[in-house]
Amino acid sequence: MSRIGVFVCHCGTNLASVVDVEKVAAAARELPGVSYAAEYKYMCSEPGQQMILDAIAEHGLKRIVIASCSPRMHETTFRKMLKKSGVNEYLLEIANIREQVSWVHTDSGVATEKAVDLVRMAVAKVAKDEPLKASSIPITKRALVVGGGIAGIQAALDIADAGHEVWLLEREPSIGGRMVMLDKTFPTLDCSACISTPKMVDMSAHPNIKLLTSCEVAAVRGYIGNFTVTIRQKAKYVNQDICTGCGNCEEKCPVKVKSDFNKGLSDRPAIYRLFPQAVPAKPVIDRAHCLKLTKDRCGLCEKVCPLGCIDYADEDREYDETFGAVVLATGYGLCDWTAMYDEYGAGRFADVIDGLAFERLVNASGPTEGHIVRPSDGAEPKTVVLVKCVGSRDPKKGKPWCSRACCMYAAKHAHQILEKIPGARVFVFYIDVRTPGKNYEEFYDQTRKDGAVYVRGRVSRIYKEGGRLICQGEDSLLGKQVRVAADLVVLETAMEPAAGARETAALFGASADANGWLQEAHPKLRPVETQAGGVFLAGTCQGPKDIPDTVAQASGAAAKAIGLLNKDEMETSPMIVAVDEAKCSGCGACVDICPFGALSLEILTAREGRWERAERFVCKVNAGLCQGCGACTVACRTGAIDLRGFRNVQILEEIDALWT
Amino acid sequence: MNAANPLLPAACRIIGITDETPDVKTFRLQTQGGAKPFAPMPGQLAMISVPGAGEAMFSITAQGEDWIESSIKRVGALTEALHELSEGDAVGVRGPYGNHFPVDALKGKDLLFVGGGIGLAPIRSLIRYALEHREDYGKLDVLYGSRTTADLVFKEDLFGNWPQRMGTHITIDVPEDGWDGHVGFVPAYIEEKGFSPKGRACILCGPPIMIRLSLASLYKMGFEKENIITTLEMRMKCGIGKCGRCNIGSKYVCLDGPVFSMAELDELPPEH
Amino acid sequence: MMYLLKENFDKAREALAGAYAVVVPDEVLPPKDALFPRSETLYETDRRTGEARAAGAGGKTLLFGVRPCDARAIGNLDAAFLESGYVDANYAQRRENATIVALACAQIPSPACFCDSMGGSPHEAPEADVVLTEAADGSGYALDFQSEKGSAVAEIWKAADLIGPMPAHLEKAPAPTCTLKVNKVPDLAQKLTAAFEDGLWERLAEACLGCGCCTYVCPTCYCFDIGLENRGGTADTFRCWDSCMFPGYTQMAGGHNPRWSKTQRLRNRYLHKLAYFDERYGRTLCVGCGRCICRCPQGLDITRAVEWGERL
Amino acid sequence: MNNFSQQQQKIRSAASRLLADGTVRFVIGWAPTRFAERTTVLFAHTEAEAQALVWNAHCTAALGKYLLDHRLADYAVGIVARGCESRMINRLLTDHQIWRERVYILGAPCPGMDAERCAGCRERAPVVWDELLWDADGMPETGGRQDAAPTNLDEATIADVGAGLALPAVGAACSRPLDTDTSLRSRFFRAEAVEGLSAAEKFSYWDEVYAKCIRCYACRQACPVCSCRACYVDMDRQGFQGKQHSAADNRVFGVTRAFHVADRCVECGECERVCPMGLPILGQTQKLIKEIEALTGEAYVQGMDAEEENFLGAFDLDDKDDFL
Amino acid sequence: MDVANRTNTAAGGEPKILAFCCNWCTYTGADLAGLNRMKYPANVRVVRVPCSGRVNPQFILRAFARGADGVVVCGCHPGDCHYATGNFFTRRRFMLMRGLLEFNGIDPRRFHARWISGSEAAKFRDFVSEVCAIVKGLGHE
Repeated sequence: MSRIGVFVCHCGTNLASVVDVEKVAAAARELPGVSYAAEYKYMCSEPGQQMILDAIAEHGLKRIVIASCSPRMHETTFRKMLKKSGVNEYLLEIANIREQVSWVHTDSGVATEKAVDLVRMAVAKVAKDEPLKASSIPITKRALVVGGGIAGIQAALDIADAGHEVWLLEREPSIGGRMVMLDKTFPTLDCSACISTPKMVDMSAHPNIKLLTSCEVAAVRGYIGNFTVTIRQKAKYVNQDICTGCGNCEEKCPVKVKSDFNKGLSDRPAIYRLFPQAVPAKPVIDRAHCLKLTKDRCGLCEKVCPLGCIDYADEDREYDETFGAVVLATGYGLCDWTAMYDEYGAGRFADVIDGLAFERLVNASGPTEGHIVRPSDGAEPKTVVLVKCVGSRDPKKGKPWCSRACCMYAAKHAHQILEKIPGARVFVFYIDVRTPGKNYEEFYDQTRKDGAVYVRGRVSRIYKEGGRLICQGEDSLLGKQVRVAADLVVLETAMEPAAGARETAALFGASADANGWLQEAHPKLRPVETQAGGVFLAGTCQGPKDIPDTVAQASGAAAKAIGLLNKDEMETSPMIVAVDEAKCSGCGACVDICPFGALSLEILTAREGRWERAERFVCKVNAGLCQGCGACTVACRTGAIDLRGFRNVQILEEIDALWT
Repeated sequence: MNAANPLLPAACRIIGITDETPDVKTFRLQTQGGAKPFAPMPGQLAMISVPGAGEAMFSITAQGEDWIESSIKRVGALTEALHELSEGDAVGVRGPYGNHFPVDALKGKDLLFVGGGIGLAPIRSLIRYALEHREDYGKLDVLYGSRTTADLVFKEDLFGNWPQRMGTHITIDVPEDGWDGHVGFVPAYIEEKGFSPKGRACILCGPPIMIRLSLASLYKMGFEKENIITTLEMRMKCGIGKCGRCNIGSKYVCLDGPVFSMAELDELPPEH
Repeated sequence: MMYLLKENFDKAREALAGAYAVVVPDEVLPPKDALFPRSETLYETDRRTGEARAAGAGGKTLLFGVRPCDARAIGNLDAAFLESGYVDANYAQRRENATIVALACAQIPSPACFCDSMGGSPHEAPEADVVLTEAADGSGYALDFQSEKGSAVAEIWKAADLIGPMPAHLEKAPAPTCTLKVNKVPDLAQKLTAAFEDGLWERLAEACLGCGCCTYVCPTCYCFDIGLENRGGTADTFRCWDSCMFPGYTQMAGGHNPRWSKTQRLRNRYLHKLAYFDERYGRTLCVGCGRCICRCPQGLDITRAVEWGERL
Repeated sequence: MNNFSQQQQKIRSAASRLLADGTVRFVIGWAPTRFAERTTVLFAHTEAEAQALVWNAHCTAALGKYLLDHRLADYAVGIVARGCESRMINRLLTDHQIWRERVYILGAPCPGMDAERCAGCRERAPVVWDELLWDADGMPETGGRQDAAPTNLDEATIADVGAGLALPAVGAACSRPLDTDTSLRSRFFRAEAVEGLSAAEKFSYWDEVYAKCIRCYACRQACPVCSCRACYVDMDRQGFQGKQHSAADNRVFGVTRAFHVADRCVECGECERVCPMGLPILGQTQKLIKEIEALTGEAYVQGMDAEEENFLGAFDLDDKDDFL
Repeated sequence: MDVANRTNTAAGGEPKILAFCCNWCTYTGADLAGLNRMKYPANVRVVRVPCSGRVNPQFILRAFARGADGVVVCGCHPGDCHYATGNFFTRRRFMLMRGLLEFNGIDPRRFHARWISGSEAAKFRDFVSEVCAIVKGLGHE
């Protein structure tokens, strides 16, 4: 006999008014394994709990069934109670005879019969319960932030300010991301660089922050509290410890490459820094274009460097570091409109540019020192067309989503053109104007008052006629075709997840949605967490956002990370899967199922039969990643992988108990 | 044994449980009517069942006026169910099965009992028999080893009852705080003790590796195969030589065993 | 000698249906199922008290048309279950209640038959209560009533006026001979057990799939497992056929398995059939029915072991 | 011209070569038995034994499952592989049961040997091999043996050299006679035969089938997809299935077995071929593949390469769920 | 799986329907039905599982073999799984299993599955009532 105790609750009259609780207790007494059964007014009350504890002591009970309200209500209560007894808190089952019996059925006979059945099922299950023990894992008090844009910077600063060590990893040679490319930010029109570069400097100076540029995540092992991350440091060829950033090398370098940072509107040398205020403010060599590295010629930079920083033999290195929490802030890119919109010239017209290129044009530290000119001939454009929703909200050709920030930066662009080019005319083609932010609608209003002409409709075609760009489209408010002869066309293109974001997230066990945006754990209630414990999301990697939302989310992610890092150790649920390696045939069917990447195949070498060192695959469970859904158990035909607390045999016993 | 149906268990209950080690418990069993289920000879087996969980074969380690005892290690589902039982709980018992230690043939000999881990369980029945029939046997020695002190079974006998009545030599595999007895493996300890094979029989039981090495030691010391006796373990279902699985060649361990001398085992295929 | 006309054959069977549950053996399976069922409840246990109540083991049955080899196999089962050591209660009850009507083989049923090489004969079934042997002219069957149970059958047939004395001019057809001949090997059991460690066992087992086919179709395989099924407050203890070809058969709870390899299991099965049973009960277990050869999906053949033994 | 004889010679020479140069420990193929219309499986360990390998219309047993016996081995194994064997090998590779470099595959395009088992087979030429022994071209698409020449009984004697035995030859086969019609039938012929029945008819159809089942597990043992180290059915303690036999229990086994191979079945038909009771259990697995194809709207053919996605190990966001 | 002989209704009793409900959605929905004092037939017995992905189709076979009159599996709506993707696997498994059951002559009207969220108490009530009505209508075949 298993020495099971059954305790039937009256729940005041909630239960007892419909269910004959005495009959339920009497029936329980007759069940195999049950050595004691009692009923009481309120089991969850202090005296009720004491009664159970006394019965455990008096009758030597080893397993407990409580017939009461839903386990979602008081399972935790009763588990806590059992901690005070000698009975393991997982040798407990609850028969839900309130929510699923007395509250939904009226006939006392039928309800009592069902209650007895539910108790019988619980008794059958509890007899197969195993004692479980929650384990705790120590937490490495260090965070990794992946991505050095404004989201990553903000998250890193917040975590560092809370007193935790942070490593920030950026794949470009400088942090700063997209925000430093911008000229001014809406709706306040403060200088983007002026507000972001001080933060970058704070970063580099912060005692708790270690900055890793030109780095990538190569591999990740472990889980919440202890991620072992393999960091790949790409070769910079410039000794960053010695270099003072004097710039001699950049001046002398004979190579000219189109600057990505300036969207191809200017050139940069092969030894370069991303932009003048780059952090770290030291150049790196672009190995694809350096003459020395590609053709073993030149070597000028080495000659002019006063400190001998140049090291052509530098190589990529990989090393492991452990982190307790991870913030993913991989940011966004702009969609490649040239591949989607042949009707806009597909890149054949130099004067059709995207929004970021315009930001560089209008930026005082940009290639034109802030003069808005046509890339084709350097002339000042008099008529500018801004086209919104290029790639956004266009499931057929582009992306289905709204990129959120375009309405506002288009208004800002219009404002800047009107301000900088006297007499300029600005036409904005739009589908809708969405301005849901503080002071946004006011800004948009002002732009229109300043003279921007808003045309509702998509531009259907852009073509050249007499040196000008003709934008043709339908004004859907007028209901007729319109044409604008423009000197410059700015396409406000869609944001899309940064290249490689999905793959990087996958390394950490986080997933991306169908569109490639990283998936939050819950769209409403857990917006900065991911399915992977200890991995948080900041900024546009999760979906299109403007700067204030990005910064707010970054602080949110940081708060989550700080909360985790403040703990010394973490308790993990013991109700997770376990593998019986003797039975596991290593087929890997379970591995495919796990949404958390908690399962993997490893080679086991052991003596077996006549083979001294037989190699075979077995499944290993990463206890830190398993969340206990049990979906894998069904894939395992052998039953080698089973879910503790809901093992096959427990559920089967429950089923059997109903029909005997 | 139910004469009409040897597969039918007698309804019994547990009248005492002793925790021997973290995974070994000794169960004292009695019929529901308060009688001894049967009177086994030392070395014989009993099929013990847990109602609703199944049955398995165990050696009987001791018996009294109105009880038998079996010491059971937790290794599988059935033994797990057994370990969960409490005093007063119902079990089924059938038996006794198998042959027994050759108590008559051993008369007049010195006896050396060598056990390892739970292997002392079957031997204990013979030790108790020999102590009860003390005048029939010569010098008695027990040499017993386990991994740690926590794994020593029958501590009451090992440290209480036996030392006064026979040579008692206990060893553990690795040193341990608070243990001032012998440390080392059983085979080495046998050699160290240098028991003379003359007029002495050795009763040996324990894990396979210990048996193998102990045999080597005993042979080296000059023990004859006829004078080394062991008990075998096989998967059993019926206990009455029908179901087939416990055969070694044409012998059934449940009928012709579990007690064999090394000389007898030499005659059988090496399949145990 | 009594005689049954061929045209009365079916009537003869039907006439027995009142007094017995008549079982006509399946064309694939041997008739052992009727005496030693695939699955039978041994006893029921009250899960609270541990009280066990034996389950019954059937009423009067009659096995109609048993092949002589299978009748001989029943003799072997009797030896194992009844005649040596403990008496198996369920088998004893079913056997006591069973009447065996054998049908001597007029033709050899299968090219894999080799009963006459194993000491049997297609025409002899001393273990049967009644033996039907075809007359030389094929008109009917000569009847041998070999026991009291057989006489009871004779009474029923007489009462139904189905049988009469065998006409003087008729005689039993001569026994056919099996096409598959296996030489009688003196001391086969000793030779094979002596070759226990020979590498050839492994070669014999290579093609074995490890399915239990041969054991389930064998008229003399009687290994069983005992299991349990809970039904609420009671637990049914049942036994069912088991197969020594399955690794789980000898797998112990602690993990050790004395016959972990396919080779060991095949060797044990062959030796049980050809040596071990003989050593214990004084008769060769294999009766040469040929079923295991026919039904083995991979073409394994136990007579290869016999032939091999011949050359040892 | 006797294609079988020529092809048999190719098998023998290739096997001899592999054994001679030590590429493999042995080559798995077929050998004759003492029954003219039956073959057995031979593990040829020597060149002499390789000369005992045969290739004829009675080579019905599939060989792929034997690789599992050697899955832990550190040596390479040679195997004659037809379409079905090659798909078994891919299946075992997908399930991480064998190492590709330890299997040397002698590809043997096959005309279809067994009317029952091969009737629905579309892949009679191997899909993976190390060496293709003869061209698959000219294989009749609709199946049908080119020549069903009985095994030369002299070869039986040679084969037994391998096992150290010499057996006198007797009679023909004693198992069910080979159906000579191996023409191609519908891929799901067995399932379709049942689908037309009413629910009650289906129930009694399977009741009859499973009343005969003796739970010998030959279907499982022969199945290349059943590669579990321990079968659920052998672990009665675990609770999914007890060991008692009854039509109902046997049916649970039958349905469970089918479901366990559901999305991985390579349609070799071995389960049905080896059944000693001759039960038409191929219908169960055929039905599942048919269902998968109906649900996805795409062809579902397993064993075509070694890195396959299993239907039950994946999902589409817009999978059908018309009864959910 | 011997539905014809073993079902409860066959013995003249009320049918029993076994329901596997995932902890996060349907079980919560069922609790909510209770909280709202909705009424539905008492024939259903709920087995709580963490996720519908935990429900092994063999459980369904077992229930039918033991004599269940009906079996239902309920979980979160696709995309709402607490464990992200568990119910996507549930969906494939049971779409397949249903076909196999039907092929084996088990009346598909005895086996149902439904996505029911934690807030869909009424849907739970309606679904349970509907299945009860269907199963009662089937009675003893």
